[in-house]
Amino acid sequence: MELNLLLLFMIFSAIVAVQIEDLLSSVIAVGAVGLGLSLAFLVLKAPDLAITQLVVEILCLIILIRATIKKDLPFSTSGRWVFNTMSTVVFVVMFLLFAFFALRELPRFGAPIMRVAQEYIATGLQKTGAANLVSSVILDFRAYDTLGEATVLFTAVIGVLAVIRKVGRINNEKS
Amino acid sequence: MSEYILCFVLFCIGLYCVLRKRNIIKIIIGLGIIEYAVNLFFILLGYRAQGRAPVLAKDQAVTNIVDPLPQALVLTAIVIGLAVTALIVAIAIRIYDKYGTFDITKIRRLKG
Amino acid sequence: MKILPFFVIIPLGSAFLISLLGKKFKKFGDLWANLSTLALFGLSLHSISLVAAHKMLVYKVGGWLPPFGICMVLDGLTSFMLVTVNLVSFLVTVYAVNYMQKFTDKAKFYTLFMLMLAGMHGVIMTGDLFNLFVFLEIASIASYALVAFGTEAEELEASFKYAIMGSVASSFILLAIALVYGYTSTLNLADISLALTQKGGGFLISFASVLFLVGFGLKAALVPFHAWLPDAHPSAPAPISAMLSGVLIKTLGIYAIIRIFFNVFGATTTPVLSIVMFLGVLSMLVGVILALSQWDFKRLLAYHSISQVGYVMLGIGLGTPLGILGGLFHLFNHSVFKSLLFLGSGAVDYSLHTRDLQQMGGLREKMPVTANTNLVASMSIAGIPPFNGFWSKLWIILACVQAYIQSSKMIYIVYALCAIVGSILTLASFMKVQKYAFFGRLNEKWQNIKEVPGLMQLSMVFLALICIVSSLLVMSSFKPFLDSAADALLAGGGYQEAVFANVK
Amino acid sequence: MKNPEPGMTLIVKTITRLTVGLILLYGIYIVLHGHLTPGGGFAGGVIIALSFIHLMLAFGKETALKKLSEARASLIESLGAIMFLSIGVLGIAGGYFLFNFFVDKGRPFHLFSAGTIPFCNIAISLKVGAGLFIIFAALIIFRSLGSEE
Repeated sequence: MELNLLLLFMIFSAIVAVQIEDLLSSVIAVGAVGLGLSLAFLVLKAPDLAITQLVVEILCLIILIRATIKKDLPFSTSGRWVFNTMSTVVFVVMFLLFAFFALRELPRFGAPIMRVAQEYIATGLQKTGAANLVSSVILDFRAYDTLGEATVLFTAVIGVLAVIRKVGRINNEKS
Repeated sequence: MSEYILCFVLFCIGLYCVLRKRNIIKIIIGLGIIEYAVNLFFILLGYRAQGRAPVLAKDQAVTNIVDPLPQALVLTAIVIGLAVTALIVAIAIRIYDKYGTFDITKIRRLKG
Repeated sequence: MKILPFFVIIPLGSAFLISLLGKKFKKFGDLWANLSTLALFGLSLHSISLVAAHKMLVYKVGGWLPPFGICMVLDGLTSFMLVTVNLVSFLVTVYAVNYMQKFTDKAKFYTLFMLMLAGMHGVIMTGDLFNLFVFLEIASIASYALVAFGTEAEELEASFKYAIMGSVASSFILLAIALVYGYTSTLNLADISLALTQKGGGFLISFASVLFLVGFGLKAALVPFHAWLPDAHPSAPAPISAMLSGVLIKTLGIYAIIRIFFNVFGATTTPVLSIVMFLGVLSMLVGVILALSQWDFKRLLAYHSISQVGYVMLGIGLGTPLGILGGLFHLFNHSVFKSLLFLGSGAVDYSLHTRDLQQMGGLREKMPVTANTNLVASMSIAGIPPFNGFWSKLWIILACVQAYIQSSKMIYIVYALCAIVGSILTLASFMKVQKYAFFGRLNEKWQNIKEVPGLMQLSMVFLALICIVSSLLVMSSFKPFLDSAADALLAGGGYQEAVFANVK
Repeated sequence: MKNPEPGMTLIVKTITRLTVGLILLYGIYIVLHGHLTPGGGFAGGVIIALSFIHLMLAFGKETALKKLSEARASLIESLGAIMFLSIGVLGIAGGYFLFNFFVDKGRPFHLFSAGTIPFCNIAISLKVGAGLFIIFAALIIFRSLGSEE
């Protein structure tokens, strides 16, 4: 029951984040959604993710606030984009309708068919020696994923440094 | 079932924000909301009623454990979301530096 | 058997090394990148012989059995894609040695290039759904940063648009993976198809396949989602737009669609194939029509990429053996001649500093090598007989006619006609390029331009040779290379038995 | 008017002097106990990066960069990445890529107990921490250049 309340809180603050005019307050509203998500992870018995989500959320907020500090111009939506709004709303409603029919076929909430996870739980401790099953899944059963993961962050760092550098092209004036 | 639907509603709010809004920072915020919704949906799939966190204690036989696999995947997805957001914010700052505005209707030097 | 993980270890290791040592030793980046791409090209040729020897190889990463750990799969289709990717990437690194002198910070360029290569190899090799998503993200993030490498205003805007549409597509793909995991609660591709055969796909699987089609369709720039490609590819530096058009949209888009829909979801029954074919024909026509009105050299080539991707999707969407063979052969050909065209446009940009066709004229005398290699590439993309483009387009059109004869549905004839019309319009568009850029009177502004440096010429000549030589693939001696790739797809559901049989 | 010395007011500085050490210690704890308690390489690495960012926000750019200059941070990051890849390649000696080779040495529930998992955790936290610090330093340095023009 409290999960539904938490989800409603997140949806409400997401709507606030989308509709509000001032940039800084919409960034704060997204922070509220992120922290609500971290609470939801706690309720859903995922402590690992709660810590990671909380900390990543703080970092995301700092980066976003850094981008909007003295740059929030008077925000004006001049022309009403009527066609654009209508097509987006129709697309979203269609998407939700199909999603509703698809979700009915999923196993009931709270009763997952743990075809592969049963093995992780049963033999996780003695095969990998790690008490934290999530760490054993991340770093041993699916270590290849985490190698890819570390590379994603490495790529993002090199990408940011490549984008941020002041002069990109040496335009030596020839002919 | 209601949790899944609410999670999809959150996804649609993020999608609406990305497709509809004209300010770059709002689009980045929409992307963040989409990533939150997808990560939440993954964990909702792995939840077990009256389940226990997947951390084994020293001398307790824990029976009803939650599914650890989606948690491992969502840990990866959270850090991917952070990496993409950081790169897009860097590009947005450079765009603001060059164009002087965050409004995508005014950033139209490319034709077509 | 042991060489499978080295397809990912070599690019990753060299990326980390180049980022570590690239600043101190100026020449280290060039040397190391060329060395590792050459080694990868050799390994991929070796992988063909491995596949010829024992049809499928499964490598258990970390020593765990497939459903519990991640496995790497090497079958006909994988080795075919590896050869295509490594051939183009080796020649592009040779080209980039000279071209990238116009940009600052070459070490970061090579690091991002090797990371994109590692991402593509990860996507091709993996036998696990979520792993495919992670490596897809690596390749995408590296390509976002590479598009914005020459930090000008247009490039930043194009890269921003590309990054936003790319991450929306990735979120759709992740949502589809979550739905499939919820339904089958396993992530290994072979295990999913096993669970689906037992459980039978309901409405959820068709909803997930629509999400996959939207996500991967956006990465492959099929028509309704092609808006980012005409901005992203021209603004990237030339070697990168050659890699993007030649290989990236194929591995992240087309390879992922055909692997998931043929081998995992068993596409032959569901209507997905007809949707794929329809999107293919749509992008074929829209791409070439939009290209006719372009005057920017690289934007014109980018629009042609969309239409040629449409040919490949039409070929593979037919599902018949000849159609798949034609589609895969066209995928290989398109990688070769499209990257040659982009390298040629980069060479023109390197010496003239402009991409506008109207200002060019009569470059043949001043830049003979670039002009001739570009001529060869334009001939093969337009489908002139002796060159490779003709054979693959012929196979696709014949496959359409064959499908019409078997099922006598009028739609296949319409598709065949669209293919022919598209080919004629492509020929017209490239005649325009040749006339304005290379033939005719030399514009007086370009009196003292000189030919591009040696290494750029070498890679362009080598690609042009491949354009001519690869039409030999039609003959029976080289055909098994293509046949093994087509059989991997035609096996469809057989993929799961082969994976479980081969895991030792 | 930019206040004379960089960083925030005195109150923030004194509190930061107290808390930065604790945050760093907590981050290192999360990394080392990654395989026993919740948290791990990623969460710990981000906490370590946050402690440096906290320092940078409170004391301004120069003092933080004295502590960990950008060149040294990118060195640490590449070393962390190579360390993780070499643990994977060492696994090949034990049979398969990323193979957990000495798993049976430690007893469960003890600090050195899960084979290569703690070392992978340390490698990842080095990488994540240094990488995120570089991203933040790059954004800050870019802004200060931007504002002076």
